[in-house]
Amino acid sequence: MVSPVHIVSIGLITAFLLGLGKKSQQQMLVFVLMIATAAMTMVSGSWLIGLMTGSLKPTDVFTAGFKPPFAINLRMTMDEAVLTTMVNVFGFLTVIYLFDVLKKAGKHLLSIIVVFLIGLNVVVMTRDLFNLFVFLEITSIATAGLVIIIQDSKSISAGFKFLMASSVISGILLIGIIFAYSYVGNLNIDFMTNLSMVKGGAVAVFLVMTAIILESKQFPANGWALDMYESAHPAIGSALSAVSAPAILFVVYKLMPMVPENWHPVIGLLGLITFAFSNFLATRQENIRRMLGYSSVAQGGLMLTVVAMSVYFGQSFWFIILGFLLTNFFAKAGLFWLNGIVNSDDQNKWGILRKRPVLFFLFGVFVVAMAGLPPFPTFFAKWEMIMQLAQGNGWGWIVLILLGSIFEIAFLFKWFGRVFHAVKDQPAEPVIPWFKEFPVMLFGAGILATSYYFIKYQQFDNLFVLIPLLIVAAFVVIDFLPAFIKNILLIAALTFYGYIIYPEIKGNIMQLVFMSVFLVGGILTLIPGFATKGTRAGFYPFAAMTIFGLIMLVNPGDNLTFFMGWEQMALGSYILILRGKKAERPAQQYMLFSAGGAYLMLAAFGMLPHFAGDTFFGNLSGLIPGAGVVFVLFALGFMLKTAAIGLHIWLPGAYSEAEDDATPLVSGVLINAGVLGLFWIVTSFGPQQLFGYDIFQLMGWIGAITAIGGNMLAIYEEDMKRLIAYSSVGAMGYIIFALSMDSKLGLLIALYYMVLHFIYKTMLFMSAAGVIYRTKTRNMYEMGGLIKSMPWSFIVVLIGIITLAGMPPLAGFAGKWMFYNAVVMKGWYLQGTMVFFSGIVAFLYLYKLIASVFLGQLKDNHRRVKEAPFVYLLPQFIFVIAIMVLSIFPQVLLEPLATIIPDRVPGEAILWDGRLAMTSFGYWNAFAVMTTVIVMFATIFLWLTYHSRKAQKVKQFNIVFAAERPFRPETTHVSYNMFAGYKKALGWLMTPLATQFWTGISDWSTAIADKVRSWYTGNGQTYAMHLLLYAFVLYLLISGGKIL
Amino acid sequence: MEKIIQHLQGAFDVKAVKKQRNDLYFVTVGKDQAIPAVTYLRDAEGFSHLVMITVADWMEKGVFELNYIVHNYQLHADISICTNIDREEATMHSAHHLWEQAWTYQRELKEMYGIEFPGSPRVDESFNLEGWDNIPPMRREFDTLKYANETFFPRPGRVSHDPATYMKQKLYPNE
Amino acid sequence: MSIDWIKLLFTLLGLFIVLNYGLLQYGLIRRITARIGKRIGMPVYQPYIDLVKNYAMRSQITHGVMFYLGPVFRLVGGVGIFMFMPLIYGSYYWSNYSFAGDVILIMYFMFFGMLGMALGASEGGHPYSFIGISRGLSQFTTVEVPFTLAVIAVAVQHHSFSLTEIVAGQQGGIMHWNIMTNPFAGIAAMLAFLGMMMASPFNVVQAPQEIPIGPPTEYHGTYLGLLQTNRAILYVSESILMVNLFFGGATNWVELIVKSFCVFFWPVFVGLVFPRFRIDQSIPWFLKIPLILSIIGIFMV
Amino acid sequence: MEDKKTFIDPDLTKRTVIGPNGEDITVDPIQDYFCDALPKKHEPKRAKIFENFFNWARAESIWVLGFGTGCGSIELYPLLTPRFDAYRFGVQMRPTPRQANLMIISGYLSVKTLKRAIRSYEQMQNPKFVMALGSCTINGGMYFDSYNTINRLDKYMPVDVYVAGCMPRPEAILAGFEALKKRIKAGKAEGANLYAENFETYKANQKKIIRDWNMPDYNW
Repeated sequence: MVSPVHIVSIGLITAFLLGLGKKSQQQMLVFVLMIATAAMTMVSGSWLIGLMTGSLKPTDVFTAGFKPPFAINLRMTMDEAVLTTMVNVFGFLTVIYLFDVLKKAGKHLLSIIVVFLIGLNVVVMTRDLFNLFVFLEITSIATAGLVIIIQDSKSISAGFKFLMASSVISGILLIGIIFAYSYVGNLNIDFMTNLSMVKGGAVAVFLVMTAIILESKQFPANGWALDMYESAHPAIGSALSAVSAPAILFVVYKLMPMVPENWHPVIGLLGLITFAFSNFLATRQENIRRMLGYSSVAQGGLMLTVVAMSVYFGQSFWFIILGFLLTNFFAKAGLFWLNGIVNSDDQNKWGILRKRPVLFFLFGVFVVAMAGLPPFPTFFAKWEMIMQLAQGNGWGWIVLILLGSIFEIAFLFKWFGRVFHAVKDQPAEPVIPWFKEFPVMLFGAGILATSYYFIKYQQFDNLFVLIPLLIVAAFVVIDFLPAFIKNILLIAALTFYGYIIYPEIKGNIMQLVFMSVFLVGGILTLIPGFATKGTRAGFYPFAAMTIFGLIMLVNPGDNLTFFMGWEQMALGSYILILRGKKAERPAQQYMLFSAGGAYLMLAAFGMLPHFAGDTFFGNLSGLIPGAGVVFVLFALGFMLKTAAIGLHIWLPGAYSEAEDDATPLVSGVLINAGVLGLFWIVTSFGPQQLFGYDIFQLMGWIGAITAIGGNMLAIYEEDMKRLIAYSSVGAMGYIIFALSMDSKLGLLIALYYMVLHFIYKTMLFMSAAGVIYRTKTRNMYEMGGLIKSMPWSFIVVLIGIITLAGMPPLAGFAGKWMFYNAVVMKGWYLQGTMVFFSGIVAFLYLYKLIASVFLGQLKDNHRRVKEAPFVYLLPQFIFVIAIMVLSIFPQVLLEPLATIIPDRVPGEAILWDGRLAMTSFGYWNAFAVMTTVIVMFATIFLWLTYHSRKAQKVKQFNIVFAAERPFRPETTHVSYNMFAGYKKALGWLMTPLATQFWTGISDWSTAIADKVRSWYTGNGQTYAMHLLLYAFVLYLLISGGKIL
Repeated sequence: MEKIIQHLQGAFDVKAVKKQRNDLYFVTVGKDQAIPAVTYLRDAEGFSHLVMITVADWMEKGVFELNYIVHNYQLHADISICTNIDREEATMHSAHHLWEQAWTYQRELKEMYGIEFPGSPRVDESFNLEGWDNIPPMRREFDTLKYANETFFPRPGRVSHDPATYMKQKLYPNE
Repeated sequence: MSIDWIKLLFTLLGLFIVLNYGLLQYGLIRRITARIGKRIGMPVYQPYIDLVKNYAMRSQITHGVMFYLGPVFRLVGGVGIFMFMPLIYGSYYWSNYSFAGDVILIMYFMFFGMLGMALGASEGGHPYSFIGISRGLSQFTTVEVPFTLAVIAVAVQHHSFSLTEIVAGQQGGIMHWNIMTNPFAGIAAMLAFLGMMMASPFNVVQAPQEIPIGPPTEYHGTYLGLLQTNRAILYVSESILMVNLFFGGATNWVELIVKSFCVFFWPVFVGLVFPRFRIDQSIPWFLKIPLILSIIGIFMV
Repeated sequence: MEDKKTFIDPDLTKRTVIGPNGEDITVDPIQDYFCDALPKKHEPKRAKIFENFFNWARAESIWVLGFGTGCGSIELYPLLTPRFDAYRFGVQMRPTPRQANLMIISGYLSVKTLKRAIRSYEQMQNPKFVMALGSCTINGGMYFDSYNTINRLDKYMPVDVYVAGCMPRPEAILAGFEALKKRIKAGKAEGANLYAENFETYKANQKKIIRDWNMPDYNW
């Protein structure tokens, strides 16, 4: 078996060979280098495989024949194997990637690369402190050499700053080593574990540790590193971020044993601070390379934390660290390389990636992986980490992590959205040589493979997690097919999935209801997709992702699956929204808000075990005392999704800017996820107190205010889709209110309205989509009189609004009726009346919607408009039929729903006697009402038709116009600002407090970020002083002011 | 008041000045000096209000006499700048740049007398008479009775009386 | 479900009675209004003639299907309210199809008529229709708030949404009437009633002399006939609703007619005394005194 | 005297607009905005008894279109005052021609107003009646030689009742109502049908004096 020392020896030999080579043979030399790196990879790779399979034992290599501590020894165990393999593979790929650069550059550069690799390898493997120091120095010098391969002033100054910094650091390190030697008498790490016990040894440990920590570029003493990232060639940047940072961290890991226990938290905290703050600063960063630099630093900090707390994390340490390490390795390197390919730090220039689907896809993968969304390793690692920390009540740590993560998501997805919408007119087809694409693709494959193994490792329920993920992956693969084929495939897949899932959940009506809402909703909302031409690239994978994410929510498994589904759904819908034309900002908002909600939930999941042990939050006993905080966190998380007032500002933009036929999916269907969550926590936690105040009471008010606010805002919208979106806010408020009543009837109303809202809102959005599809406008005042040309859509909207308004005899009235009973039983008169008021306010915008679009004066340019396509109408009419059935036989839905509600919930339930629904307040018979109304209607209608059978049909301008005649349809159609009087009277209710608040937050944070960034002056001396200050502060922190 | 008239006489060649009352003068100037005179009165003498623009049709002289009557709020006095324009090619400078409302008068004059006001906005649109396609009805050569008889079906047997004599023979037949 | 034909017969009879009563009442009101204006006024039976005249119009025009359906919706709304309202307390046959929970049903049937009318009128495409409707709906939103609170108060007081039971709870002398037992709710409801009847202070919806007659500008002939029929039925039904809710219902026709007539008179008198509110005046008005009163009323029970 | 001009109305000329899918759409206002059907004669009910009953109803509920022309309109308002109180006779004012039965041309009618009057008259529904006040509508009265007031109303729309006078006082107008009622009850007030039958004649007369006829032939 090849001894690991040969990694070094190969390197050295190559270096010599390169030295011999002539300038003319540059290209040949590059190939030599390639082979060498390949060989080094082989060696470490063989060890890796060997150790994995167990055919090899971990070994030490003794250089001078003596045993340590009298000689330097290189160790090769699993850890080293992994790291060296990473290093060497990376080296190999870097050489390939830099092929063109290396061909031109002198041969010294080649040898620098070799030296760099050797240095890292040894740094990883060596167990000798001084040897470590030496090779750290070698690496630093090599790094400096690499940084300045771009011969511009920026990079040179950066390299110089780096040298200054590393000299300071190495000074500290050297002193530390000297102390250590003087105390222990040898330099082998394994013999120093008790160093801190020795009197004064602590100082030595402190110095060594400080040096290494500084080397790992912790905030805020890392200005030099950032400048380096910013100015160095992307490939070098990737090397720094992907391999040298892990190597340093591994050194930390190696040294941890000799660090006293009580220092661990301090170091960990330092890492977290770095994580949080670097991400925070990155949010303001426009320059890509610097942004990536910040992000690398942040990841380094996170990993430092993990390493520092390795003892604490116990056996889940490996899982966590690998998750972060590998993601950072693949994704960060990939992003840097892409930066090299795009060859610009201007975010808008990245539009050329849109021309290369594969590269763009990988770009997306890397971004998502960095952001820690499923199904990528960071997601699981982060989850595990939070869980572990929560067990130790490390709330402050969790807060830091979550803050950092949300900032991370903020800038990553700002970038992604910008690139997604970047102007297409780029310098035509970019020529990208294979040796630049190849490494990126390889790493893309790498990260996908890693995440596959991580998911395998989790041992999810295959049916609910693995199959969906595979289907999504399949749709990624077949994305080149034409749209209608994919549409058929996806619908088929969903149908088949429903077929196989049905027996699983037959027993559980709760699941059945939600599953059918999600599945049926998914299928029906896909049908209009048949009207779109072309391949519609990138739509179906994420539609599938969204729907299956929703489906994951339904299964009763563990919290992780739920959370994973939640995140997937968020991600998928984010992309769906982002696809809209003007959707960049709305989508960004949506992502931020849903991420915020998700992290609140994550924290809640962390806290949950303290109250409920390790059970799924959905099926708790229902009586968890004193879990108020958890409940509030959950509630906030879900109410973000249901857009409760104040948290609603993302909704209108997101819903209205999404593609017209995707809107029903992301609104009507998706929003129910929030309802599902709320229903679960309400039923499974039971009444909760927060500071002695009943949370349900609070939620009730929130719901009422949301209902009014949403509807009020809807009145003044001129944009069709925004109007409907706001009305969703209103409906959600209604549901929140009903849930918070926490009575049998209330929960029943909530569920009933969930289904009903799903039906009519999807319906309305679809017919809106149909109208927009034909008229190419969303402003209602530009339409009018469309009833003549699209009668079917009109009927759908009519049914929809009658249901929404809850008028008898249609199904909506059932909800209203139960609502009154529930309110009166509960005794929440004021809130109840507010909700009722909102219900009447709904009339205003409903009337505006139907009247100014379908009635009134037909506009000139819509004279030839045809009825919406059949594929739009078909699902709508399926919904209409559903509504009709529910209107005549509400019990078919209400009775099963009633069985979902657990018995512990107080309050009386509805009794059914045939078609008669009874409460103690009264009873009501949908069937009777329906028949009566139909009979009356028919009678009067016939009477009228008999009477005016000879009526003369007239056209739109045959109206009495004060003895004049109308001039233009535009001047005769009253639609714009229809409710001016209402605005004059109650407009003050609509002051956009929420928007002001959130804009305030964002402005404020950006301002702070700007202030903090000014700390990085870009001046070498200042940086050096930062380092010393840092060391000093660290000393104070650790020693608490005493002599160690 | 006298002073103002003298100023006018100094500034423009005034053909005739007719004193109606102490606070109402009729000053006749040449066609091209009418508008400058009005402008002068408005800007220099504070006659800030355009009372009206009216015209008298002197068929015998073959002229239209335009009157621009302006009012001074301080003096409570009016001055009418009169000018004669040829009846055949009746054209006058527009005054709408002085007073917004002037173009309404001019539009009316165009319709009723066929006086052209080049540059006056909307001057060609019909004002009172929608779709009038005859010679302008206020010109005295237009025979309105003839026109009415051949346009609106006159009811046969309609007679007109001189009110005085008719009343006399109705009320006091025996006088 | 088995249909009780006799009851159906009685219901239709009741409908007929109410229709005539409504027409006469309207004529009478007009007559009284005239008297207040020192006029003699139209004959009491004038509404009948108008109705016949409108149904007898020879020619008609239509703007489209929804224009057609508007009056139908409206009349269904009116008749529906009547159908689900118990007329005479204690009489099986005169209680129409009123089953418990009907207060809610009735309140929502008002919307039914309104919405239908709104849509029909707007297909006429007349700007005044749009303006009138937008005003009407705006005003209606705030009218309903105090009214609903009052109704809820009554319902809570009698622990039922059933008019029959609410009436039953008020039997036995004037002191048991809800207007006495819960005056705040009663007054609030009566104030809201003004808005519901769209009489003078709050008649900006139809606003004669301003937007000629608002929504029904385009309606004529049979359509108008239907609307008039509806008005006759609806106004009476609404006043009967008030009677049932707050004035102890009625045990026989005479009592019913007397009471409902008095109730109906309240908006008429107010209308004769007060000038018209603008829409942005009337909306806040309902959210002030009536709302406060109704809130007090709801917390009194 | 120059030759006949042609009058073009910018709102009624053909225009081309761009449809949502970029197609050109030509709009001919008169064709597309207005119904071009001509009025039909509506036969009275076969059964005399019904017709008489309906006629009685029509006579007893006369809804007047609030349309005032000339000086006479000022004489209408006293009708509603306590002194004359036309309500007694079932006379009511309606603001919209759709619902009105009776059109009162109250005094001289200039050509410009005639156009509006015709439009409103045609928007009223059959049966509809016309009552003309004052000598101006009968024979032009003191405006007999004016260049833009008509002389005889009955050339332009079928008049049921003329009320002479300059102006007729409210009492006279009330008498006019009575006369009209008699006429209606006698079934002679078939103005609408008359108008439909001699439509061409009326139209010709109207178009003769309304030179810029910028509306469809019949305003439904």
